[in-house]
Amino acid sequence: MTADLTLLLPLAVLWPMLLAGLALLPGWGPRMLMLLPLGPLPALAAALFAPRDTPVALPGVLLDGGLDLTATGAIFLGGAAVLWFWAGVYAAVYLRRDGRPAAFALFWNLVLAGNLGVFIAADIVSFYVFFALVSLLAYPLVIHDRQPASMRAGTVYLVLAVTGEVAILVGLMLASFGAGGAIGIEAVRAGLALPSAHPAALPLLIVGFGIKAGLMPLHVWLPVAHPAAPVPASAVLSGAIVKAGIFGMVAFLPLGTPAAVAGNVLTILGFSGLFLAALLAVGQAGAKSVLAYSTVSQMGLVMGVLGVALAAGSAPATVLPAVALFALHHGLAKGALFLGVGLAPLCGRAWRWGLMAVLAVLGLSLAGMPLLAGALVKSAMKDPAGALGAVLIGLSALTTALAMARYLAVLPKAKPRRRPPLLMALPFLALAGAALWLPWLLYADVTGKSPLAADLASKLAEAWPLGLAVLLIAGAVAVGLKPPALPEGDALGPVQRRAAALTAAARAALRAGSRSLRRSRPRKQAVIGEDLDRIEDIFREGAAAAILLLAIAGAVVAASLI
Amino acid sequence: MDLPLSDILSAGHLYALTGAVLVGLGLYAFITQRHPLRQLLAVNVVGAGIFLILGSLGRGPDATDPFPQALVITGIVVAVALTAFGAAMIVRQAETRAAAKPAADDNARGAS
Amino acid sequence: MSPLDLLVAVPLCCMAAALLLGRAARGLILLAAPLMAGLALWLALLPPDAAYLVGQWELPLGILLRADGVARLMILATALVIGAVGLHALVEPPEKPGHAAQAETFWPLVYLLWAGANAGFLTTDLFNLYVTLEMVSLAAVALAAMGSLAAALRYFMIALLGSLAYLLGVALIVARYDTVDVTLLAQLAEPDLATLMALGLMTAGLLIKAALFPMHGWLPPAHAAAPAPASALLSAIAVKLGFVILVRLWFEAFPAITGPAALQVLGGLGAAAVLYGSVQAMRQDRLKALVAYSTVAQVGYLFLAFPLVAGAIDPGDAWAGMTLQAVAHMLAKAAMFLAAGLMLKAAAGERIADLGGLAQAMPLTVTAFGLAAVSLMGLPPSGGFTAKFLLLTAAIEQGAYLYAGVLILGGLLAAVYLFGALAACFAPATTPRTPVTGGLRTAAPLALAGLAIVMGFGGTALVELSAIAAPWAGPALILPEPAP
Amino acid sequence: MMTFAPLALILLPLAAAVVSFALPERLSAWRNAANLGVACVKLVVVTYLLMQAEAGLVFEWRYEFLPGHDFVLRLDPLALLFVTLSVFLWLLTTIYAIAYFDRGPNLPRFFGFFNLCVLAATGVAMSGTAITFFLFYELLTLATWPLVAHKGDEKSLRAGRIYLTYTLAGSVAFLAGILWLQSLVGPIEFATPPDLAGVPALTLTLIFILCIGGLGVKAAIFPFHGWLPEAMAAPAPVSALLHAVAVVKAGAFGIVRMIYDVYGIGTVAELGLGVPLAALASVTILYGSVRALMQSDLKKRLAYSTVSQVSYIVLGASLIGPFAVIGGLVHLVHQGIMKITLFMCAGALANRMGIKAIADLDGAGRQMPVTMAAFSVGALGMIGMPPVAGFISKWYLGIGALQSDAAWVVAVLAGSSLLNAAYFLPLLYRAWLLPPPADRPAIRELATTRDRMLILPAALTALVSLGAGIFASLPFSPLGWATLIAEGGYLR
Amino acid sequence: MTFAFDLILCLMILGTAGIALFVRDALAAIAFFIAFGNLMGLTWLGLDAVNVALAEIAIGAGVTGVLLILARARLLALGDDATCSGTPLWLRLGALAACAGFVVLLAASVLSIPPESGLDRVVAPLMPGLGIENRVTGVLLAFRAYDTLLESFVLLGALVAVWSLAPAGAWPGRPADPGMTDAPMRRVAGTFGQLLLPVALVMAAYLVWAGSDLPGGAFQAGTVLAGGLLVAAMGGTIGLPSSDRPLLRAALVLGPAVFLAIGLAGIAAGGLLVYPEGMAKALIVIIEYTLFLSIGVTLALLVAGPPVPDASHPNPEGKG
Repeated sequence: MTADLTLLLPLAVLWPMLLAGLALLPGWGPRMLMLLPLGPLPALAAALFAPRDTPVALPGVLLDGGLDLTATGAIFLGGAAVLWFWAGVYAAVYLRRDGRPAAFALFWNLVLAGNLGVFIAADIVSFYVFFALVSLLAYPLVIHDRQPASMRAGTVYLVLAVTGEVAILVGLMLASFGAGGAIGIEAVRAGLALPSAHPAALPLLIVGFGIKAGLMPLHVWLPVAHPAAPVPASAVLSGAIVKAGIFGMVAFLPLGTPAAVAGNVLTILGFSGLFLAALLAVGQAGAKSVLAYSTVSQMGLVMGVLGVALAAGSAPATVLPAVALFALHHGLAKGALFLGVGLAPLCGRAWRWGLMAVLAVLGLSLAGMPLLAGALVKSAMKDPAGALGAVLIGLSALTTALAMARYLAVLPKAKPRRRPPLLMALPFLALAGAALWLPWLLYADVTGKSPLAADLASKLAEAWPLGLAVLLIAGAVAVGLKPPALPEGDALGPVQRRAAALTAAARAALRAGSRSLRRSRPRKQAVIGEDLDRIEDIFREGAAAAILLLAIAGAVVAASLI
Repeated sequence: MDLPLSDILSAGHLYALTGAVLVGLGLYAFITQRHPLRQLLAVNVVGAGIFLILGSLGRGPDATDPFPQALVITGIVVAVALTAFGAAMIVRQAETRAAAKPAADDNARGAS
Repeated sequence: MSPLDLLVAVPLCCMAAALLLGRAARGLILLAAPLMAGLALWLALLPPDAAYLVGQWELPLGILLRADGVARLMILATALVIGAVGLHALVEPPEKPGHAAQAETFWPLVYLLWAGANAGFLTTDLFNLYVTLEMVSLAAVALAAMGSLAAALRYFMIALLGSLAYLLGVALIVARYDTVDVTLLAQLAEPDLATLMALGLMTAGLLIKAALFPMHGWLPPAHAAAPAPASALLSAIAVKLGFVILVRLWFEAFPAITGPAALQVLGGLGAAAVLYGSVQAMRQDRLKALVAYSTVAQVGYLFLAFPLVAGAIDPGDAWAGMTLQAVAHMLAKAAMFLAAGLMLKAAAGERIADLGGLAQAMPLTVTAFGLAAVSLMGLPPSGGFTAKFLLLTAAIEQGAYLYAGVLILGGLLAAVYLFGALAACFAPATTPRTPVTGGLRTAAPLALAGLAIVMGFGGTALVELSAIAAPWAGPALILPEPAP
Repeated sequence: MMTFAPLALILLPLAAAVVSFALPERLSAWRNAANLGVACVKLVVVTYLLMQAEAGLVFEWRYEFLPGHDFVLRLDPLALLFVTLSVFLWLLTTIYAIAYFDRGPNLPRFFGFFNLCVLAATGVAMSGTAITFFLFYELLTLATWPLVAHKGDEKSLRAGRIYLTYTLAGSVAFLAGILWLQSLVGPIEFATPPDLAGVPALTLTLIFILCIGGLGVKAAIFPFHGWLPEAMAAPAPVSALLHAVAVVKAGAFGIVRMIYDVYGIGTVAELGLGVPLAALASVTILYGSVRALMQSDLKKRLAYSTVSQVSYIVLGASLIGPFAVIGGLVHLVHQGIMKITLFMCAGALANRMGIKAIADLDGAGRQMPVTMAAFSVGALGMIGMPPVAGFISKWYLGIGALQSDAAWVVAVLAGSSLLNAAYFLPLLYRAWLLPPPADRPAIRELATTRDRMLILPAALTALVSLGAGIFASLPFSPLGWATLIAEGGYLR
Repeated sequence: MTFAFDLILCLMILGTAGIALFVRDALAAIAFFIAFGNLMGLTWLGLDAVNVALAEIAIGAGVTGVLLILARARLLALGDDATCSGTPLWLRLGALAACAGFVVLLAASVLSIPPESGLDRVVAPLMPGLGIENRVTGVLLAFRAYDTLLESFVLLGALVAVWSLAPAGAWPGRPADPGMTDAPMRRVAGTFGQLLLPVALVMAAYLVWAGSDLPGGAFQAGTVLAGGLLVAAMGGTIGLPSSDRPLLRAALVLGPAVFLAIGLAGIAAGGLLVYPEGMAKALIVIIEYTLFLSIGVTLALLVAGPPVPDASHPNPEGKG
């Protein structure tokens, strides 16, 4: 029986691939769009029922790879499956008039397969394959509507994704080598902890996963790419795909062995991202951009905590459950928030108020409003985050709340008298519900603590930054203060312009160089040619032959006499 | 009348030396002469010199070796055969040139 | 009955018959070609000690004919080349248009050349070699004169000079040793002035005949101007006789008195010839001049081999390399000239640039040219490659890196100019082509080039053949008992 | 009887060549049939041989072509790897070429030389001695030249000339090298590596440089790569063949033979020759990629990509570590499959829609989706994107480099991957995402048999390159075979 | 003959040779060359080599001289006087140095070889087997008959080569008329020719016959015959035949062919050119007679030169 259930793992990835293949069949595109929700179901089943830590070997595939579901992976997998499912339902409606349903279905399912695969890969090669799948094939989703902004976003996304891929590949190679050529993830992670590990391995992995997860200076793709995609795609991008990067860190960071440098750097970058990104979010004009920056911020929190744990050498067991839980909550909540953006134009009047209410609750949850799921997962994070980290997490409620307020403020205006279709509202509500409920449900299982054990009063007291935020927002609204307008992707624009100028200069220099090389060839051939002709004319004379004859005869004689 | 030279230089050697000088003379003429007919003549002189060396060095005190004599006769016949061919070629070349020249002159005149 | 005499007698009979038959003599080649090929094959299969005293007169006086490996290979190649060229000339008139005299005299001259070459390859008698040399020279000059009289006259004069130098050397040898037989001289020779002088003179004279740089001046104009079948015979056979006689002199008659320095003189000239001939060939814009200069370069290899043969501990490889180079060049160059003749005729021009479109119009002829080029360049699989390979091996084994370098460089240069010509055939045609193809016309060059290639597959057999009665292989020839 | 199996692999294409040369154009159907038939028969023979080889049998055919120098055809696992690759790809390329040319001029010539190329490539693979190798290596040069110059226009002739200049210079260097070595240690048999103990290190180094330099020309190692982009003037099937199987591979294959079967790992390491060669290969990888980036012609870009990719094989061979060897060997196959996909697609694009410049690619994906899908798979594989086969090669190379204490190579691999992405992804972008120009007529991609023959081979190789990646650890996968070779021969 | 005679003869030879080589006028040069040839003949007599002396005078001086005169005359008619042309001084000096050095070396080599008739000892005991007396003939037609056989074909080949030079439209045809342009002279020559031809025939036949035992032989005799034929042709007594006359061809080929046939017949007796015991003399005589006939005709035609276009059909390439 167990054996049968382990087969859910390969099924979890093969099933979406099969669906993707079906999308290739001529004329099946629209049909496959309707079937999008089917994709993550085996994964959901696997997350629920598949045995933990029971590897499934897949002989002959890749480098004899395998799949394995860890406890942490199961949370990621389950969360992702739920998000993908509801986003799929949403997409089936949202995109029903889309011009390229087949392409969307194809890549949706492929990315889904990759995303799920990342969480259950047992060896680094499979992991890398799935990671590349989710990373690169998300590109078509980003540019699905082919708007110029989307295309630009897609290019940025692709450049950073490929860079990240390469960093991860090299990092994995170094790590695998350090582990004696092993390819099992556990073994590789253990190898990274060894003193003999290559010093570049860990930084490269952090950079690679950091790009995917939006680590602060590498996050630039995220705020441009997430808003560019269609709403359901944005939801999964921000909610699930980003988690692939987080999961990469979860899987490979050698927790339990202090790694001061890497850990501290990751801490600093993560926490600075937590605050900076949130502040940048406040400056955004589009709701999706705000959410994207918010994702960067939230992921910064996770990575900051991971950094602290890494530097301190905390045992994985003390960190990973909290991270998983946090990721679960964030993924579902962020998914719901994105779907909300798509719903907003469709909700007139009462519907809008309802929508706003749910969104506000979600926002507050993200910010860490006590009693909501967000506060729960944040409190779980505070343990491994260390003293300073805990303070920072607490403070982040302020910035997050500001960002969420901004989100609500810039939410698209509704057209009058519209009511959302059921199949779009339902996913939204379901996700919101799951985001608020699932952490409560799983908290005890995962962390081994009761969610209600903590003192409520102290929690409320810790929520002062949130209160401050409410005051600030109220004040700002009262005075009519407007946040500064910041471009999507902050530093991206200037960097791109500089790069373009540099490339042009290099091209010009190269061209000039090659031209000067080509010019300086002397033309002496003709002169030599004439000389050769003259020599040949001499040889043709009988007199020359006679003299040469004497000379050669003499030479032979002389040479023989030597 | 016997010159003292005869003590150190037998008749055979004397003719052989003459042959050697003839070869040298002929070669010199071959190099410095331009006209093919004169070169042909020079070659014949060289040949005669060679035959002379060949024959005279077979001149023993009592008899002359028949072997080199036979070779010389063969050589003379080959030489005359080649000379005839050479002379014919020289004449033919002159004829061809002479035939080509008036035509060229005509062309030149026509052009001017 | 022995092929040793028939190989000379049959072409002489053919020459006489050709004179008697007049214009009908053309068809004689149909009989002569297979007959001679058969005889040559018979010769090749004779026991290793096959030898023959003409008229059964004993040695110091008589003339010894002997079939060593070099002779066997050269005669076989000669039979193939003349046979093919003759069959080709049967359908492709060798004369200038309108020259009926050339059409008729071509055949007796070819047979004279054939007899002379065969006689020269077989004999060990230096004076007899002189006569054969003149037979070949006479026929060669006359054939060359069918193209350009001026070039032929120059050739004639220079060749005459060479003959005389050789004859002078022979005269000194006769006087000094009372014999002109190579096998006897091998035992008698002493390094005194007269002998060295004789060797020097004969060598210099023969180098003219073999057209080794810097005595090659006569060759390019004569070979380039002659009608294609004549050029083929000249380049393939006429120059080889001088080479074979030099081999007899340096390795059979006088190996004891030729010092390494003297060998280096020849080797150095050979190397210079390879480079000079190649460079000149590259500069030609007329196809046949290019092919003619290629002969200058190819001849260089033959002499470059001299120090390699002499310097080798086991000279078998270098010897075979030298011999096979001569054979491969015969086949390939004859094929190339025949093909070039057809190509130029079709192109109605003589420049390389006129060849455009021929690869399409007459692919088989261009193939023949290409295969011949492969052998000349020394690319595998071909006789040229086998030869160069053996020489290169020998050069490297002896540490003669200069020669090795020249061997390599020469192949490259050959590739440059020959592929240049070949590539021109692939260019689009500027004017419509009237291909000259069909039957024996194309088959002859193709067969010769094919043979040059096939040689590359029979390396071992050819090496063994070349080693038969070779001077380095063991004791001198055991003379046959005279008839009682 | 099976001793003649290697010979049969040589004679079969020879027969096809003769038939192709001999049959006049109006009998082109017969010629096509003969070509395909022979290719299929060869595939059968090779399959049989593979099964035999799995059982450990090694076939050998020997003939003394010069005294002391044997002509040896030997089918060891390494040979079989290359033979299998060439035979398989040749079948596809033949199908492709038949469709590509349809009724062009000079086809008897083309197919004749085409088959001679197979012959030579197969021979290169099966060569058991250095001299045999050289023979086929040179034959390959010659047989390829008419193909490169096939079109006969100014550009093709120039390309042919440059091609010859490079390759002939290379092969004489190689010849000089092996002859030098032979003069010191006697005939070189790959099966029994020569004893180099008595040879001075400097001499060995010089010989190594000569040989690798000579082979490096065909393998297009910087700075000997100049001919390859020029050779793009040739028709697409030729480019496909040159790049994927025949010419560049022969060079790379030769380098593998030199390092492992002539010098031996120990000697190369002792002489310190591996690292400089690896460095040169690395330079080539990066240089080729950078140059590819600068090209505006599709085939030229692919050509520079080949320059870069083939050096992976050399890199693997020169790193001298178990994983690196496997990586190099497996890339020999993977690169072949992927590159032939790319070239066949490029040819199909040019043939069907006249697309030559990269700028013309706009919208090609919409008009020829199957072709472009295959192209995309090939391109992603080149980048090293899993699960396409190229990734497996890179993986092994990377680990191998680390095993050999050459971590810098990993940086090279990374840089190259980035550059590959930089020059391939824009192509995909254009083809899939930009609209086709308005004046380009719409076509039906797979309308006729000829269209299918033109496009489906590429689709098949694309699938194979996917399969080779996904199922890399199956015993008969390229990786499995390369591992077998490495374990059997080089990792003792 | 004394040494002084030898010395003077040698000096005269060198003198005439020098004049022949370097005199400006071509006719004078040829005249001195003929004189030089005759002096050479004397030398050969002095060396006791009568056979060679005959050959030298008849062929070396006679035929070659006539050849050169005829060629010079034809060149003159074309406006080419074949005079010495000036060559640069440096070339002369260089050539002089080279030739002088060469002569010194050659002289030293020559002097290092003692003159002796080494092979005479080998030849002498073999002569009785042949049945003839003249050792030179023995060498020519027995011991080294192979050389002579080939040589006879060389001569034939030379004629073929000369014929191959015939201009377009001249084939088949007659050689240019060597006849005297001056009518009285022509008549003299004609009369002389009528007389000389039979005399020459008889004399030649004798020379051949004598050749077996006394000095003489086919070549010398052939030359005499050629001389007679030429003089007769000059006088118009006989016309030179057209090159395609079967009889002419037969006459040309006869000697070499018979020689070759006898040589091949020798294969039956043991090998090429083996004369069966006792038949040597007879065979040699047969060879000599046929050869003499062919040589005579060949030499005469060689001197006459290639066929020219028929006067009745003017040819643009003909003589001007």
